[in-house]
Amino acid sequence: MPPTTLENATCTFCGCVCDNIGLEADGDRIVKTKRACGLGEAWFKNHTAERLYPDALIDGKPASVDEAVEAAADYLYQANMPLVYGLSNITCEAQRKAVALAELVGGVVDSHTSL
Amino acid sequence: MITLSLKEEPPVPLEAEALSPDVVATLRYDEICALPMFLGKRQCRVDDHFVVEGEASDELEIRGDAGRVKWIGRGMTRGRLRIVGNAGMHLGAYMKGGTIEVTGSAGDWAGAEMSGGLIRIGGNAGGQIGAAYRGSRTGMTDGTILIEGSAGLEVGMRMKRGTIAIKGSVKDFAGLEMKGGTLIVGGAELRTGAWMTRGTIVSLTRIPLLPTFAYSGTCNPTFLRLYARQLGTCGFSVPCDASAGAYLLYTGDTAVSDKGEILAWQPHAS
Amino acid sequence: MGGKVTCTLGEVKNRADLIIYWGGNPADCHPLHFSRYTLNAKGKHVPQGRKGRTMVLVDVRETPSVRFSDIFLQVRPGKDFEVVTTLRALLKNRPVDEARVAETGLTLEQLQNLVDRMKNARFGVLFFGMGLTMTRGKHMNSAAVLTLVAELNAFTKFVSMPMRGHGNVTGADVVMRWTTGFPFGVNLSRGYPRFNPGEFSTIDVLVRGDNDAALILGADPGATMPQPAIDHLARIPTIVLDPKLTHTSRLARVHITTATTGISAPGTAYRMDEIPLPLKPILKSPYPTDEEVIRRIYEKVKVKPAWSPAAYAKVPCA
Amino acid sequence: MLRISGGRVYDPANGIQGEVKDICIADGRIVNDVQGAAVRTIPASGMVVFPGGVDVHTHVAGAALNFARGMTPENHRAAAKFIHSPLLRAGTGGITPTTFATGYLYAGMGYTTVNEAAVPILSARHTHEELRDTPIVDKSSCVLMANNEILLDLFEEGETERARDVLAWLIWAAKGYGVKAVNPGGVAAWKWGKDAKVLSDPVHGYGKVTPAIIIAQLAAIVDHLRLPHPLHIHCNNLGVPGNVSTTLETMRVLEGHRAHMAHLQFHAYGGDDWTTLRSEAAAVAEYFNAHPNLTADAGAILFGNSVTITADGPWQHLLYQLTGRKWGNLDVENETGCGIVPYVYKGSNVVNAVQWAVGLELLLLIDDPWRIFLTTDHPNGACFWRYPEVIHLLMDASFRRECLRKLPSRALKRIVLPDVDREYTLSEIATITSAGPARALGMPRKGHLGPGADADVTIYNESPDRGLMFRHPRYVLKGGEVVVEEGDIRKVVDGRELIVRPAYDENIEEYLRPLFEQYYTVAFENYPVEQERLEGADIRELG
Repeated sequence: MPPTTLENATCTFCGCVCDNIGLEADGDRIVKTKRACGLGEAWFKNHTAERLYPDALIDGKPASVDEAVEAAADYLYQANMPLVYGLSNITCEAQRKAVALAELVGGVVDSHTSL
Repeated sequence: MITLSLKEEPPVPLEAEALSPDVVATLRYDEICALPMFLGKRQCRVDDHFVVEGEASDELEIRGDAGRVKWIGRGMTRGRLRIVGNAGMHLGAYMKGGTIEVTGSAGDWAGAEMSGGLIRIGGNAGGQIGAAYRGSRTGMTDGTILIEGSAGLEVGMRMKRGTIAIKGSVKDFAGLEMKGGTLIVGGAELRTGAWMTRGTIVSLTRIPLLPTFAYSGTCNPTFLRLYARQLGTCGFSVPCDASAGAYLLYTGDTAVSDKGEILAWQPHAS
Repeated sequence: MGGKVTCTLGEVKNRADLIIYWGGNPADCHPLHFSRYTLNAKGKHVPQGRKGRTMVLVDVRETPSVRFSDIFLQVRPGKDFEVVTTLRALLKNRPVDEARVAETGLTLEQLQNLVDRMKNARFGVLFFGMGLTMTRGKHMNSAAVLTLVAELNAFTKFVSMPMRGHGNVTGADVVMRWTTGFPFGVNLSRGYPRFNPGEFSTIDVLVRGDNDAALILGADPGATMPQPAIDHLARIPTIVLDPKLTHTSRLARVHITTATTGISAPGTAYRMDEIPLPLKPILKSPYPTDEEVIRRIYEKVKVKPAWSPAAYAKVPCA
Repeated sequence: MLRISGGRVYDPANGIQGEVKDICIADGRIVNDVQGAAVRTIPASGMVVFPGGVDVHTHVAGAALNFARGMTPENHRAAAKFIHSPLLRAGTGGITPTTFATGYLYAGMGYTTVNEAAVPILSARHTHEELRDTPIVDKSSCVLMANNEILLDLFEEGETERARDVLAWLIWAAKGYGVKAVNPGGVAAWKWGKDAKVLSDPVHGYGKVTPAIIIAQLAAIVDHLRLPHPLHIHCNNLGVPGNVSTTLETMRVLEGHRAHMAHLQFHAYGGDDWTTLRSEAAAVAEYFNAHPNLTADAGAILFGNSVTITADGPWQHLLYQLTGRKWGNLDVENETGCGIVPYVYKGSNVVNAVQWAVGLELLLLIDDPWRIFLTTDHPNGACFWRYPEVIHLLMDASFRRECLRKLPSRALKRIVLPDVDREYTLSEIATITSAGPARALGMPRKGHLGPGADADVTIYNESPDRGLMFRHPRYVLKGGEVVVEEGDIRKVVDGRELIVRPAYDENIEEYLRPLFEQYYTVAFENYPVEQERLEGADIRELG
């Protein structure tokens, strides 16, 4: 696969959220970064698009995403007091959906801010 | 009298603001059994979790470890609420009158933003006792809270009037942004009286102080004698005998005011 | 009663002549902060860059950030609140107890000098980090610096800003505020949002064992939280969505691998000054995005009978 | 297809004033007639039919409002709760409602279009994200320009033409609809802790540029670009005793141009200080009546809790010092700023009492309802969901007198309201809440019930209690769908965004890019809001 490049990419490693990063990818890896700091470079290079992990695990055993989604939905639905936590390393779009889900399952929703 | 005996400790917090003398005073047995509560997100009935006895009374007794039962006595205005065991968070929050007695311990926010009545806690209490809820300008505006044991953070935060007396020690930020009233503690950790503008904090032992409190001499104020007499009847002893010692008076918090007072008892060297 | 006086980072770049970092180590943790936004940036009204600015660092220990600073004030651990409260009094020329000031590790003279610098700045900024917000006093330490900075505006232009860590934690605050009214720790179990830090904040909920299921997104509490909290996560059904198998994944009942935010998942992230920026993925992940997985879980729950009574019973209450 | 049958129709744009008439709807629009079995009929006899409300000036989304939400948890605790249901999202109402609640509250009151009046370009992406989560109502937004330093620098250098291209580019970058000027030059000066109080004095940091120049230039550019909405201006010296002279001077500067004067109530004060503050509504109205180039909205205040949110930073610092309460301030690089201070208007306070009267006086003394619109500058003067209270006051002089009796007598000497007997008619109410603002916003499909209009219709049970009548519409239709019935939300539709794409010279980007790299902290390419983000937006291209 030929390398692809991206200018003005946004780094979400730290709160600086630098948005002037140059990236060069080869296949399923980022091979070169421009204007990123050491932390940012490691962030970009360490997250590949390789299939390193199973799609999903249920009780430690590989499962399909469909099965895992079903199991997750059941657990959250059954719970009296579910907790939705984290939200820091996901997009705002995912955060919006997470709040909607927390509402639907009647739970607590919280981020790293509360630490 | 109505008694509610907790069947077992709820698996998640149970929100039970219906459990107050005002609500049950006029209810029949079956109506009390059917009162709504919330176990997490699920609405349930009082008799799902409690064995109910009695009806139509403004004396309510709750038995068992209700440490996970929140909002008991919320906003109550009259009657007697006795908890034989522990009580969860927000006990007697927004309370206006009547009496609450807990033989065990109580969670955070007991008596938060209360405006009258008496809360007695036999064991320890959590933080934010008699405090203002987040963002509110004013905590308790009247009434009395007596605690036999110790208490947590931010006790009496933004309180304006009323009395809190705690035999044991409290954690940081007792009397935070206090605007009036009296807070009596056995001892305290750090930052007592931080940003207080008015009111009086009395400690029965020496406590660490912020740099923004100025030493203003010793005293044995008259008003304390009145408090001592009154609290004495409840088993709280507040020293006020000039022959035994004196209070060191500090004023502050100079970051915001010089009208707040911290009094720390110092017995005479014997 | 305090509040919050802040700005976007470009204001700092274009104007700040006094930059204070408190309880943080930007040289290591936010490496490009100095060059892009603050100290070394050449700004519209600070064309000379570094030479036009003074940097003060306040921290409990010497870090690599010290060598960037003009003035380093080493405060004793756990004494930040005392120092800031003292500064508030000095700002108003109110008396403070010199001996108790000295217990903070800083002298009255040092603090008076800092107050004078702050008052005389043309445009001052105070960045505060986790060394302030996660040590004894926590939210009150933040409140203290926010209030100090608000009060400084009676003398000059001064702003403050938290040095937020984790990528899009700021976005989480922003999104929760517009959807629920509150920035974090929101309980929706009664069908509407409620907020009470200490009661609904995750560590407290977990340590007390108040929840009976958990969905963990973009976080690894299994690696960072106190042991009782981790034990509780292992006890209850925990579900993790993450691009990697995390510590939490290992104790969870369900793990779903997702595409990495900003690398293979598109969307929006907020910078620490609440400026939203687009995320443009360069790699195509074999895994679905968090957004998609959450949507699928949502849809699965949505078709189940509503757990909420159509209208909540009005609970009788005094 | 739908027929609203037998209602008394108030459609001022089409000259219909209370005629009994059917309104027909097909495919989300008003049509002349509908036939056949598939037609649903809403029997509306004995009811009053209005075009859906249009709010010309409100603050419902974006960084500033969201900042305010975070600052005031105590308000949300006390606010109306919006409980999650299979149809509705959870939320809180109150002074700064959550986005979902905002949509439900506006629709519940019969309003179907809102104009968010203050959008910084740098955080416009955020505003649009919130507007996307604001259901039912259609939305437009005004972009903050009067303290944009790139524009100010061009005005300083006399580069009018280039400024025109920059402004047009910025509107499209923000995916905005109109141009807003807030305290021209004053917010730029606030970045140095200063203000701009005199229209003819150079702005702090500039040699030539004055607030008057900024106002005149922006108004000329807006007219030149033929933006549908005229320059939307928040004058200098908001809220300050004696500011009437600044307001009148601003209006004089605007002669020969279209302009919309925002929240005029806050700009119509006489007196020298807080103790001598008095109403100058009569003087403002007199000038305004004689100058048809202007429209205005009231910015009325009502007694009770509010949160003041404005790009006017210096005013907010003053208010913080006056109230000693919380203060939020957020300066946005090169563009604008905003301040946030919670405030309580009290009937017993002479200043607040005068302010209350001024808002009503302007609405009553400005004689053309097509040029003055109902707003409270939400949430500054009062929450938008309290508009029915203002309508009641406008329609009922005896109720007004009753309220006046409760004011301190010292206030009565400083206002003219006791001498005003005018009562609004239903047709005039339809004008100030819908037809007028739609026309001022330049939205030809809004604010009327003629063929081709969007089928946004509000149907009221007629009641002598006007407050009650306007608080609880019997039906509200948005785009032909019945969204509210008997006070309950019955259906949630997505509102769409209205945006404008003015023409500009594409080469302007080559001028902007280097400036951008120097002054801003985000990449030039990441600055404009991506068009794909605004799904289903209604984009008007201007040639």
